[in-house]
Amino acid sequence: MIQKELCKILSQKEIASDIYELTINGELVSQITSPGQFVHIKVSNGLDPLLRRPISISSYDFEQKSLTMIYRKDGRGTSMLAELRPGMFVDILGPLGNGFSVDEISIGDTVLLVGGGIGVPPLYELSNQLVEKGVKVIHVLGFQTASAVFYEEEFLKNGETYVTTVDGSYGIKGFVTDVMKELQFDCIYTCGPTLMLRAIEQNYSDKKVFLSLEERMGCGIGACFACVCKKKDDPTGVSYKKVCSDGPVFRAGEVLI
Amino acid sequence: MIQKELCKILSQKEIASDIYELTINGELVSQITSPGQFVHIKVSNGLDPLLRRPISISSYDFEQKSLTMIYRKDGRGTSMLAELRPGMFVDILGPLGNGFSVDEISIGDTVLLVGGGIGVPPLYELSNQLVEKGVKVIHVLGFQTASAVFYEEEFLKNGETYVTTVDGSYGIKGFVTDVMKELQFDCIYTCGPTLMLRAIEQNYSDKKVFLSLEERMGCGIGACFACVCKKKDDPTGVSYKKVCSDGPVFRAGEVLI
Amino acid sequence: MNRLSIELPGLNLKNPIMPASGCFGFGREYSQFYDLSVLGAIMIKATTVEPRFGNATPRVAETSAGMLNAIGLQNPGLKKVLSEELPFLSQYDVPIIANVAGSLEEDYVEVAREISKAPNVHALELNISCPNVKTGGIAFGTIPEIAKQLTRKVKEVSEVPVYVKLSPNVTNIVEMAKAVEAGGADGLTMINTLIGMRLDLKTGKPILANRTGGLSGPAIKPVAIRMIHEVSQAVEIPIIGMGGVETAGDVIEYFYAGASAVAVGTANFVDPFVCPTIIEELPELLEKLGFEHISECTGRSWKENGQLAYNRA
Amino acid sequence: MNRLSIELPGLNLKNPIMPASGCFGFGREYSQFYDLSVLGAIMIKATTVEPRFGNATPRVAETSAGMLNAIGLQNPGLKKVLSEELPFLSQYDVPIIANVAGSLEEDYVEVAREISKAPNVHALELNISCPNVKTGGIAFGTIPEIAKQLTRKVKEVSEVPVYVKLSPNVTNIVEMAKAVEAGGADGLTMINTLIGMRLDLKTGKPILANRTGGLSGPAIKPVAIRMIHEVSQAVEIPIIGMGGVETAGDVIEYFYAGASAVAVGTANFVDPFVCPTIIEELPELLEKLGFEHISECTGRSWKENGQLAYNRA
Ligand SMILES: Cc1cc2nc3c(=O)[nH]c(=O)nc-3n(C[C@H](O)[C@H](O)[C@H](O)COP(=O)(O)OP(=O)(O)OC[C@H]3O[C@@H](n4cnc5c(N)ncnc54)[C@H](O)[C@@H]3O)c2cc1C
Ligand SMILES: Cc1cc2nc3c(=O)[nH]c(=O)nc-3n(C[C@H](O)[C@H](O)[C@H](O)COP(=O)(O)OP(=O)(O)OC[C@H]3O[C@@H](n4cnc5c(N)ncnc54)[C@H](O)[C@@H]3O)c2cc1C
Ligand SMILES: Cc1cc2nc3c(=O)[nH]c(=O)nc-3n(C[C@H](O)[C@H](O)[C@H](O)COP(=O)(O)O)c2cc1C
Ligand SMILES: Cc1cc2nc3c(=O)[nH]c(=O)nc-3n(C[C@H](O)[C@H](O)[C@H](O)COP(=O)(O)O)c2cc1C
Ligand code: FES
Ligand code: FES
Repeated sequence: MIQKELCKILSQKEIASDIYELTINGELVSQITSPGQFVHIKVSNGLDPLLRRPISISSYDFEQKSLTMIYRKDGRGTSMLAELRPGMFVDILGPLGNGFSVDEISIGDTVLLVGGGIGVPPLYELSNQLVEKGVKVIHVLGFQTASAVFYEEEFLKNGETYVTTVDGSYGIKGFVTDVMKELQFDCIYTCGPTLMLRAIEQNYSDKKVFLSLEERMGCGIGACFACVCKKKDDPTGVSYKKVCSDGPVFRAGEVLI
Repeated sequence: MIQKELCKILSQKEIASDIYELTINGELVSQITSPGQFVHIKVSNGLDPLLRRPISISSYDFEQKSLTMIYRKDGRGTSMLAELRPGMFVDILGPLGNGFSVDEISIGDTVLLVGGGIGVPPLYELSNQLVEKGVKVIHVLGFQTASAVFYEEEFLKNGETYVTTVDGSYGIKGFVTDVMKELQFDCIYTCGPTLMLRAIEQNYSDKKVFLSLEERMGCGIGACFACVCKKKDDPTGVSYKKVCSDGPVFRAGEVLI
Repeated sequence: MNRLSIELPGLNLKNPIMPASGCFGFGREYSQFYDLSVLGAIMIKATTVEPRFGNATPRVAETSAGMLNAIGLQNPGLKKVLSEELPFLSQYDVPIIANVAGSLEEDYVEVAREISKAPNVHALELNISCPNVKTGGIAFGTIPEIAKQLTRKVKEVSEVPVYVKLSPNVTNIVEMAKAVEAGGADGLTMINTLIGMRLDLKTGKPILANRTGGLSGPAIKPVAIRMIHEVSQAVEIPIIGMGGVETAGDVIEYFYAGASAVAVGTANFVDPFVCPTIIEELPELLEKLGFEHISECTGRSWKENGQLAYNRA
Repeated sequence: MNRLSIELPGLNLKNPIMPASGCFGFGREYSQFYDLSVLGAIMIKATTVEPRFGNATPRVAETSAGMLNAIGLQNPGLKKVLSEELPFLSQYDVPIIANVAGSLEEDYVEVAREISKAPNVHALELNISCPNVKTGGIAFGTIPEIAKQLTRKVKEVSEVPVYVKLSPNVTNIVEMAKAVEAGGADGLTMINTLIGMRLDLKTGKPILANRTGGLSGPAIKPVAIRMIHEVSQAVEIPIIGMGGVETAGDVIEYFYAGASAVAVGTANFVDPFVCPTIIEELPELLEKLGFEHISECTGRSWKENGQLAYNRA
C-alpha cells in the first residue's frame, strides 16, 4: 500500500560533491516490496516548488523503519531538500513502483550491477539482497569525475567493484560499457542515463537485463499519464507502460528507451 | 537610508492570542529616525508568499541594534513568520516611512496615545520617547476581547492606561472613543482601524491629531503607487500622498481617510 | 443537514468537489487511497473514439506555483472506457462526468452518443479547449460559432446534460460562454489550462517534447476567478470552476466568483488526499464564515444577496 | 569584452536588463539603493497627457507566485514628466524608454510627439495593453487593425523608435504582433499583465477596488515564454521580454525564447537590488553555459544556430 506520511529525518550528509545521503524514519518503510522502488517527496510545505520529486530508495531497514536515499542537489527542489536537517519532517509518498526482481536469480549465478551517476543508489539495496541470497555480484559504477564518486566502499563489501570516471580522475578512465566487455556474468541490473541503458540493451540482447528508467513525473502513482513509454513490440501503436507504476524497472525489450 | 538586510531573530513569542512579539538584530536599526516607522519583511526565501509584509516597529534599541515588532498571525505570510525561531535569519527592508514627530510636543503637554488592536504596537516606542522627553502620556488601547489584549503593563509603566474591549471581557466595555470623551489632553497620536481613525479625526478637529494609516503595499518605498491616498484639500483631483513613503503617519486633515 | 449538497443539471451532488479531468485517470489509482464514493462527482480523463497514445515525453514541466502538461489526450478509446473503466467506477456511489474529445465534429458526436448511455455517466464535459493536440480541440475552443455548432450537435445525441469546458486562451471569454449557451449547453466548466512553455537552461530547448503545454495549478487561479466572475454574470447556466484549487478556502473563492461546484486538478498530484480533505474541511469553514449552505456563496462577489435558482439541493 | 551589450533600434544598451514600466516609478526611489547608470535602460511609468490619480485602493493583491495590480495609470502628466522626471533621470548614463498611454488616439499621439523630444528618451513603449483602465488601453491591445493604426499614427510623430507593448489577453498574439509590425513598430515589448481577480474570503468581494487587476510575477512566466517563442518566429523586429523575471537564469530563458532584452517588474518590489544583481550574475552564467555573448542566446529554442542580425552590439 502506498502511504503519504510526514517522515522524520534521521540523518542527512553530503557524501560526494553535491551528492547527499538522506535517511528518514516512517511507517511507510514497512510497505517496501523490492529494491529499486522509489518515493515521491514534497520538499517544502508551500507552493515553491509545487510538485513532488521522485527519488529512489537506496537502502532500507524494516526494523528501524528507516530508508535511505541518495540524491544529487541540482535544481530548486533538491537544493531545498539538501537544506533539511535531522529532526525535521518531510512529506513522503511511497513506496512507489515496481523494483528489481531478485526471485529470478539462482544461487550461484553471477550478476552484474551497472550504475551510472545518480543511477547508482537503487543498486545498493539490490546488491545487499542478492549477496544475502548467496548470489555473486559484480559492480560497475560510472561517474563523471572523482569528486562525484560515492559508495565505492559500501559496494566493495558486497563484491568486486569497478569504478569508472569519464575524465579519468578516479578509477578507470571511460564508460561502464568499456569495463563490462571484460567481464563474465549471467544477468545485468542497471540504472543510469538513457544513453547508457540503450547501449547496454543493445550490446547484451542475449542476456537477461533489467533496466530502471527515469521520466518526468506528475502524480507518481499512474494517474496522470506523464511518464509513459511505448512498448517495444508496438512502436507506432498505442500500447504503453507507465514508468511510475509499471516501472521504474523493466525487462530489456519490454519498452522503447 | 533604507537597507535590505538578513537580520537575526533574537526572540519570538506569542504574547496574546495569535499576537506575536518578534525581536531582531540588524545594522538597519541604526537608520531608524522616529517611532512609527515600519519595516517590510520577506517571510520566506522562495516565492511563497511572493510579496513582503509591512510591520510597524514597536520599539528599538540603538545600542543592541535590535528592534521589536508585534504582529497578528493572520494570513499566509504572518503565519509563516510566526514559525521562525531565534537564531534564524529574516530578510528585512527598512526602516521605511515617516513616523510620529515628537518634536512638536512641549514638556508639560498631555498627549493621548490611542491604539486599536494591531495598531497599538507603534505607539509603544512613541510613548517611551515622549515620557523620556518629560511629556505626560495617557494611553487608550482598544481590543476585541480579553485574549487579544497585550502590552498593558508596558504602557502602564509610562502613564495612565485605559484598556477597552468590544465585548467587555476585559477592562472597559466599548470603544476607545467612549473613553476619550472623559479625558483632557492637548494632542492625539493614533493608530488602528480606519473607522476608529475617522471617528477621532471628526471628533477632535480642534486638536492636533497624528494618524498612522495602513494600506496594501507593493514596493513599500514609493515606487509602485499601490498605497496612495487623496489629499483632503483636493478630494476629486490628482493630488496624493503615499502611505509607504510620505506616511504612514499623517496629520489629521492632510489626507482623506 | 448537508451543507454541501448541490443540484446541477444531471448531477445530484452530495458535495460540490470533484477531481478534474485528466488529473485522476479513471479513478483506479486514487481508489487505493480512499473510497471514491466520498466525492461529489468524478470527471474522467478525456475519451476519444479511437485509443490514443498522446505526445512524446517529457510531458510535464514544473513552473512557479504551477505545471505544464502536454499529455496529448492519451486514452484507451471509447470502447475500452465503456467496457472497462466505467464499469470499474460503477462500484462507487458517485456520478461520472465524461470528458469528451476528438479531432472532428463527428468524433465528438460519436463519443457523446455512446458514452452518454453508460448508466453511471450523468453528464458530459465537452473538451473543446485542449491546448495539446494539433487538430481539433483548440479551434473549437476559440471560435464562438464553431463552439456553438459543436455544442448543438452533441446536445442532439447526448442522453445526459452537456457541460462545455472553456479555454482561457481567448480575448473574450464571455462571448465564448454565450455562444455555447446559445448552442444548448446545460452548464460550463472552466477553465482549462493556459498555453505556456518552459525552456531548459542547459539545452535552450523546450522541456516538453510537445514544446508548449497547458499551465495549471495555483498560478492560474486569479485568471480563472476573473473569468468565472465575468461569465457567471452573463449566462444563466451553472459553472463548475477549476484552476489551482488546493484548499477549502479556494473552493469558497470560486463560489463567490460564481461557480456552483469546483474541480480539483493538479493538487491531486501533490496530495492524493486533497479532495476528501477539502470535503471534510468545508463545513467548518462555512460555519466560520456564517453560511448555512455552500450554495449561499455562489456569485457573492457580484450579487447583493440571494441564491441562484438551480443550485440548492 | 562586454558580453552583455545589445544594440536595438534607438537603444545602445550596455546590458539588456531594464526595470519594467510601472514597477520603478521614475527611478527616484531606486536611486537610493544603487547607481541607476548600471542599468541597460529604464522603462518609466506610463505617461498620459493629463495628470491622473488612478484607481481607488486597494490597488494590489497577492496571488500564488504573482500579484495583481490595478494602479490605473496614475502619473503626474506629460508636462511634469518632461519638466521634472526626465531631467532628474538625465543625471544618469542610461537610456530611457518612455511608456506612452492614453484613452484616445490623439492622447497617445500627443504624448509620443512631446516625450520623444526629450534628450534622454531613446525609445517609446506604446502601452496599448493596460488592463486597468476603462477606456482606451485594452481595446487598442486586442484588435489588430486598431493597434496597427495607432502604431502608424504614433510612428508619424515620434522622433525615436517605437516599441509596442502587447497584451497577453488575446486569442492570437502573433496576429497582434504582425499588425503592429505592419504599422511600423520598431520593436515589441511583451508581455503586459494577464487579467485576474482575487476575492476576499471574509467579505466575498474583490480585494481590489477596481475588482480586476493585472497579474504579474513568476506565475505568468510560462505564458510569456510561449508567446515570445511564437512571436519571435513570426516577426522581424526585436522583442524586449518580461513577465516574472527574477534571476539571471530567467533572463537566459527569455533570450532562448526569442527576446533580445529583458525587463524586470514585480521582482523589484521583492528585492530592490534585483536588477544590479542579475546584471552582475549574467556574465558568469553565460560562461557556464558556454556563450561568449548574450546575443547568442536569442531564439535558441527555435533556431538551429546563429544570431539575429540586429542584436549584437
Ligand atoms: C523513478 C525515479 C527515480 C529517481 N531516483 C533518483 C535518485 O535516487 N537520486 C537522484 O539524485 N535523482 C533521482 N531521480 C531524478 C530526480 O527525480 C531529479 O533529479 C529531481 O526530480 C530533480 O529535481 P530538482 O528540484 O533538482 O530539479 P528542477 O529542475 O527544479 O525540477 C523541475 C521538475 O523537473 C523534474 N525533473 C528534473 N530532472 C528530472 C529527472 N532527471 N528525472 C525526473 N524528473 C526530473 C522535477 O521532478 C520537477 O518536477 C529519479 C527520478 C525518477 C523518475
Ligand atoms: C504601515 C503598516 C504597518 C503595519 N504594522 C503592523 C503591525 O505592527 N502589526 C501587524 O500585525 N500588522 C501590521 N500591519 C498589517 C500587516 O501588514 C498585515 O496584517 C499583513 O501584511 C498581512 O499579511 P498576511 O500574510 O497575514 O495576510 P495575507 O492575506 O496572506 O496577505 C496577502 C497580501 O495582502 C496584504 N495585506 C493583508 N492585510 C493587510 C493589511 N491589513 N494591511 C496591509 N496589507 C495587508 C499583505 O501584505 C499581502 O501582500 C501593518 C500594515 C501597514 C501598511
Ligand atoms: C496532467 C493533466 C492532464 C489533463 N488532461 C485533461 C483532459 O484530458 N481533459 C480536460 O478537459 N482537461 C484536462 N486537464 C485540465 C484540467 O482538467 C483542469 O482544467 C486544469 O488543470 C486546471 O485545474 P488545476 O489547476 O486544478 O489543475 C488536464 C490537466 C493536467 C494537469
Ligand atoms: C504595479 C505595477 C504597475 C504597472 N504599471 C505599468 C504601466 O504603467 N505601464 C505598462 O506598460 N505596464 C505596467 N505594468 C506591467 C509591467 O511593466 C510588466 O509588463 C508586467 O508586470 C510583467 O512583468 P513582471 O512579471 O516582471 O512584473 C505594471 C506592473 C505592475 C506590477
Ligand atoms: S507520473 Fe503520473 S502516471 Fe506516472
Ligand atoms: S507601496 Fe509602492 S508606492 Fe507605496
